[in-house]
Amino acid sequence: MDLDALYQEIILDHYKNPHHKGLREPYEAEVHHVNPTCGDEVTLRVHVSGAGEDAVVEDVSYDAEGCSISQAAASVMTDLVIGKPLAEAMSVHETFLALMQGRGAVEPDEDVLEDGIAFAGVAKFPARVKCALLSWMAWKDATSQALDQTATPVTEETR
Amino acid sequence: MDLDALYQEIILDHYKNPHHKGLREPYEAEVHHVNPTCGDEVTLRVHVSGAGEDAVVEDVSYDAEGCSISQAAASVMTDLVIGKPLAEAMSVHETFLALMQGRGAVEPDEDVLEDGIAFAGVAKFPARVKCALLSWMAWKDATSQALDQTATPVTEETR
Amino acid sequence: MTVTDTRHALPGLLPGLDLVRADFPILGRTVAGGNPLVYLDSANTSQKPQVVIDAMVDHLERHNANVARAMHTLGAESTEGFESARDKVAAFVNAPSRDEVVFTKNASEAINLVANTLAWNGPLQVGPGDEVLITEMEHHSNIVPWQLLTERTGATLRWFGITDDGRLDLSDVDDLITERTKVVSLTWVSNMLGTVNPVADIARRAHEVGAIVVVDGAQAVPQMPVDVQAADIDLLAFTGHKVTGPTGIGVLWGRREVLDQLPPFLGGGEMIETVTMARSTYAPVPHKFEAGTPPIVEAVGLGAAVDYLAALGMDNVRAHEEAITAYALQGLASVSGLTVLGPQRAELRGGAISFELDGVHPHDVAQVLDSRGIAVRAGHHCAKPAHKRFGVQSSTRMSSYLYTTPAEIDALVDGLEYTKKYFKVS
Amino acid sequence: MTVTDTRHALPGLLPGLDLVRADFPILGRTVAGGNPLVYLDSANTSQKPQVVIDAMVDHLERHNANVARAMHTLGAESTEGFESARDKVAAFVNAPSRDEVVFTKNASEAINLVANTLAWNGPLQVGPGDEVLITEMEHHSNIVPWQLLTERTGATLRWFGITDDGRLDLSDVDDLITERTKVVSLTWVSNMLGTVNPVADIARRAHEVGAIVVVDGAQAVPQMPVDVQAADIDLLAFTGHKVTGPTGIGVLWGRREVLDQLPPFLGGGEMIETVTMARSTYAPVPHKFEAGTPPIVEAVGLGAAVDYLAALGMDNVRAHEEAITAYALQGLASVSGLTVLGPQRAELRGGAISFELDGVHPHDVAQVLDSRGIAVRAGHHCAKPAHKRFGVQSSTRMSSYLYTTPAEIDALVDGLEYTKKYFKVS
Ligand SMILES: Cc1ncc(COP(=O)(O)O)c(C=O)c1O
Ligand SMILES: Cc1ncc(COP(=O)(O)O)c(C=O)c1O
Repeated sequence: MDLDALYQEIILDHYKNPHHKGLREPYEAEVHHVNPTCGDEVTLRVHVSGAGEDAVVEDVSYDAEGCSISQAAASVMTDLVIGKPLAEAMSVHETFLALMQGRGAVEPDEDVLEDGIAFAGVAKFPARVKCALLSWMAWKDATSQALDQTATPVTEETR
Repeated sequence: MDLDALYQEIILDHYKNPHHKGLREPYEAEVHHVNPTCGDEVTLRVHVSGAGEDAVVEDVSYDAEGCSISQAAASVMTDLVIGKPLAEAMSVHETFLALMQGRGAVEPDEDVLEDGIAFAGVAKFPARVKCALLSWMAWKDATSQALDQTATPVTEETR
Repeated sequence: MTVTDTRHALPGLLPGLDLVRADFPILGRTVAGGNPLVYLDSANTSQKPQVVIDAMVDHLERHNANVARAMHTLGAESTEGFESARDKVAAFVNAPSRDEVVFTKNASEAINLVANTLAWNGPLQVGPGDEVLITEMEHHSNIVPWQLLTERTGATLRWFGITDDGRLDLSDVDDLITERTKVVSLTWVSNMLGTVNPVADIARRAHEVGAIVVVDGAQAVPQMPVDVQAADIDLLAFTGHKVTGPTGIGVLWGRREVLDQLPPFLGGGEMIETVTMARSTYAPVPHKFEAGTPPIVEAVGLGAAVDYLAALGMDNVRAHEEAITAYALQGLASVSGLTVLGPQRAELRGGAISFELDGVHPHDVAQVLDSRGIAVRAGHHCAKPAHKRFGVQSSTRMSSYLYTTPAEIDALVDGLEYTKKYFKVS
Repeated sequence: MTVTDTRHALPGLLPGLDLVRADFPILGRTVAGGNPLVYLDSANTSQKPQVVIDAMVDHLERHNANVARAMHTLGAESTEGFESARDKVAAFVNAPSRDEVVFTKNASEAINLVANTLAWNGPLQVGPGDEVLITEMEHHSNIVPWQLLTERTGATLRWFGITDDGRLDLSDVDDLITERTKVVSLTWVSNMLGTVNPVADIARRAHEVGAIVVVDGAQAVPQMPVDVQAADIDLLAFTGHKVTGPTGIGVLWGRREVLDQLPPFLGGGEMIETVTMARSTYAPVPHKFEAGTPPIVEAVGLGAAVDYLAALGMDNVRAHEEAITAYALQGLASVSGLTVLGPQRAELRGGAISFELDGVHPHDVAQVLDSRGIAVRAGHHCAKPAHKRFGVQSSTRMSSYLYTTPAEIDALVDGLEYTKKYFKVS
């Protein structure tokens, strides 16, 4: 079992010094997600501006309790989505998801995933994939709730 | 599998020409028993006279549907208990029960069981033991109900 | 002539039947003083191929651990074995999503899960004035749960009758399927009469009035291709031990919208999202309905079993059953005093054939056959109402499966003639 | 030093421990690139001795048939295997009658059977004003069923708290056990804290007010002699896979008077006396509670498992667990930054030890240990409320069993030191 493939330096760095941590205002939606198997938890808020094709991820703030993988994943995620047009952020999410579900067979794209490529090793540890995805799932859920709340009707494509 | 050990001539005779069959009056109790696995059924009435140590099995009448073993067992049972003091009939019942549950290791006593010894072979066929006991169980149940109905208190020993 | 003799090359038999039989260790057994086993009780439970047994042994000897909760190597291997069985089962019945496959302990629990939870508060709750519709040809496992539900909630239980030739009597369908009907639950293939029911037609009618459609697939899934999407039903129950898998596992497939609307059934580990002493929230399906340690080694066995069936091809299995059933109906017709219950044409039925033999009680028939190594079932086959409909208390049932040979049917027919002689009926 | 090294000859260890280990094929496995398996997750599920696996294989290859209903040779053999498992289990917990042993799918179903049926009409029915009493140290499987029952019937759920040293807080027993208490349900041994509870004392108090006493024996039955008559309880639940048996089977033992008073749970084949379309009557216990095809091959495996344990002697198993637990508590105490949750003395506890390691999340502890072949569990162990009581979200748990060696505990302690180094906590 190659432990270092899982616990890359980048992951341990984000774990020790998480980015964008803490709950902030303003936000349109807050969600609380749990990993039922281990109890890891995340409370996450999103602040989205604009709507439809113009929607932008203004901020993602969170409070989380969990293992190194889940903590680091939350930190890397915020780096990757904050400030991006929503459509682009969603596409990064898809790329990360594909990497995680690839059982180690997917080559990570550093241009898209930046520090996220450090999670390539996690894909080989099925039990830990959920840890890496916890905050991403929370973000997706919160974003969809935030969009539901905006007055402008949301097109199917952006959801 | 020794089929003839199971289907003794005596059994087949009782099956073809059952004794004491049909429901008769008078009776103090009637019961309906079913073998849940196969659906075999017996409706059985008992007529008991006297009480306590003087109780006598005056009549046992029945209507039954089922396999050769269950039919023959009902017929043999009536031969064995009708006209006997209840305590003695119960003791015959115990002897028959012991034979049936002996997995073929119990020597049958012809003096007590008469035609009932033909069932010795049944004890080696666990699936058929229930067939042989269906009417005996019904008789025991009906008798206990009959005794409950008699005004004279029933002592523990006779039940 | 041995029971594996292939001189009878009926059209439709599985290619390489001898090799298929060699997959099943028990078929090499002798019983009753040296007679080869003629196993004609597969509707009761099927035999297991070596590949299923080996998968279970490999799991127990090398990968055993609890699932989901364990994050060590064995836990990951065990979880992989368990969850990939869910994928296989989903594919086997063409479920749109693996998450719609719930593992239960048997088909009975799968049906009870639905009937029990419909009693509780929720969008599908059944109450006074509501009706549950079943049929007179159901196995007790698809009758008693609905009796309990309707008795306990004040709803009404109704049922389709059976025609003289053993098919569902649909003449009063308009009276039976109404706005009051909340649930229609019926068997796809009868375990007593063999009848194959027009499930898709009934589902369509039921959906017109907004009822949910539960199908007992315990006999159908083993012997014919089953596609839950094509049949457009809502819930399907079946059982591992009849599809060459082990006991201790059953399957409830359900459309996600329906499963999501049912409240929890059993509470406990694995079915929760979070628990406090005051209240709990529940995991999404399928886990919501899988409280406690699931049947892990059983799922591994079931996965191997449906793989085995898929490799044979369910169309081929169905063709084999139909060929054997036709041959058996023919053979049984040659026995005087024998009456087959249910449809007389093989293409209308599955591989279970119940019959009466004049003058010999089914127990005695089964006993004599057993002395010749032939295993059939005698009794009411957990279908008392269907027996009552035909005025019989019990019957003898032969049931074939993918390993059954025509020579085994011959052995049965010979055995029945011998039975008549033994009991001195002409 | 290998993990089977016997240089540590602790008093109390099972005699012939090497030979005992040789009974378990999986213990010969290596994991994680050649490390011998150090399996310290037995409270989650136990490993299986060869004799259990062989009994199951023999059943599947030679005796497989459905039970009770089948009257042929295989059916008789299978029924014999299944029903003799009931005898063995009854003897194992000293049940007064074999008929009081109900086979379920796991411990969770056994508890749910009771909680679910108490909602329905019957002499023991629970309703508004009634109270159900549990404890804060229960496994979710002994919490959620009672939440569902009390929510659905309007009854009230109450619970014993936990003391700082991890024992039941009985200080408010007079307030908790009252005339309103209808059911007291508690675990005999905690799967998280290891605590052994004074079940007999609590049962006595509960019986004084006429409550029924349900005991979750999932952790107790595997590791100590259990005598249901001596403890004077009413119902006991446990699970096959933790007593060296297979998954897919659990046990509900109940006093006959209590079982007789509970209405049916699942409806279906085998649990009936007679069925008409209009109504059904039910078979006596245990069959009343065993709808559908039971876990047959699983019962055969469970029978072999309790025979195996009985041959080792449950007093010896308990002595072994106590010796290993004492040794482990000592070893863990040597790891700085490590805090054990629950009682600190081996004689007060079972073989599950949950702990925290400062600065490293349990997932990460388990992962690093796994890379050295050591299998432990990380998470809430299906005991969220007990974790919350101690202000922790999750913990790491090592759990030993009859095959655990002191050298395996040494490997764990070494692994924990390595973990601290890996995560750079001193
Ligand atoms: C104390 C306790 N109760 C109940 C259970 C549930 O057992 P099962 O998962 O086999 O239903 C467990 C084990 O998971 C347990 O440790
Ligand atoms: C039609 C039908 N439904 C339900 C069942 C019940 O299956 P199980 O006993 O595995 O629960 C059976 C088999 O016994 C069956 O034939």
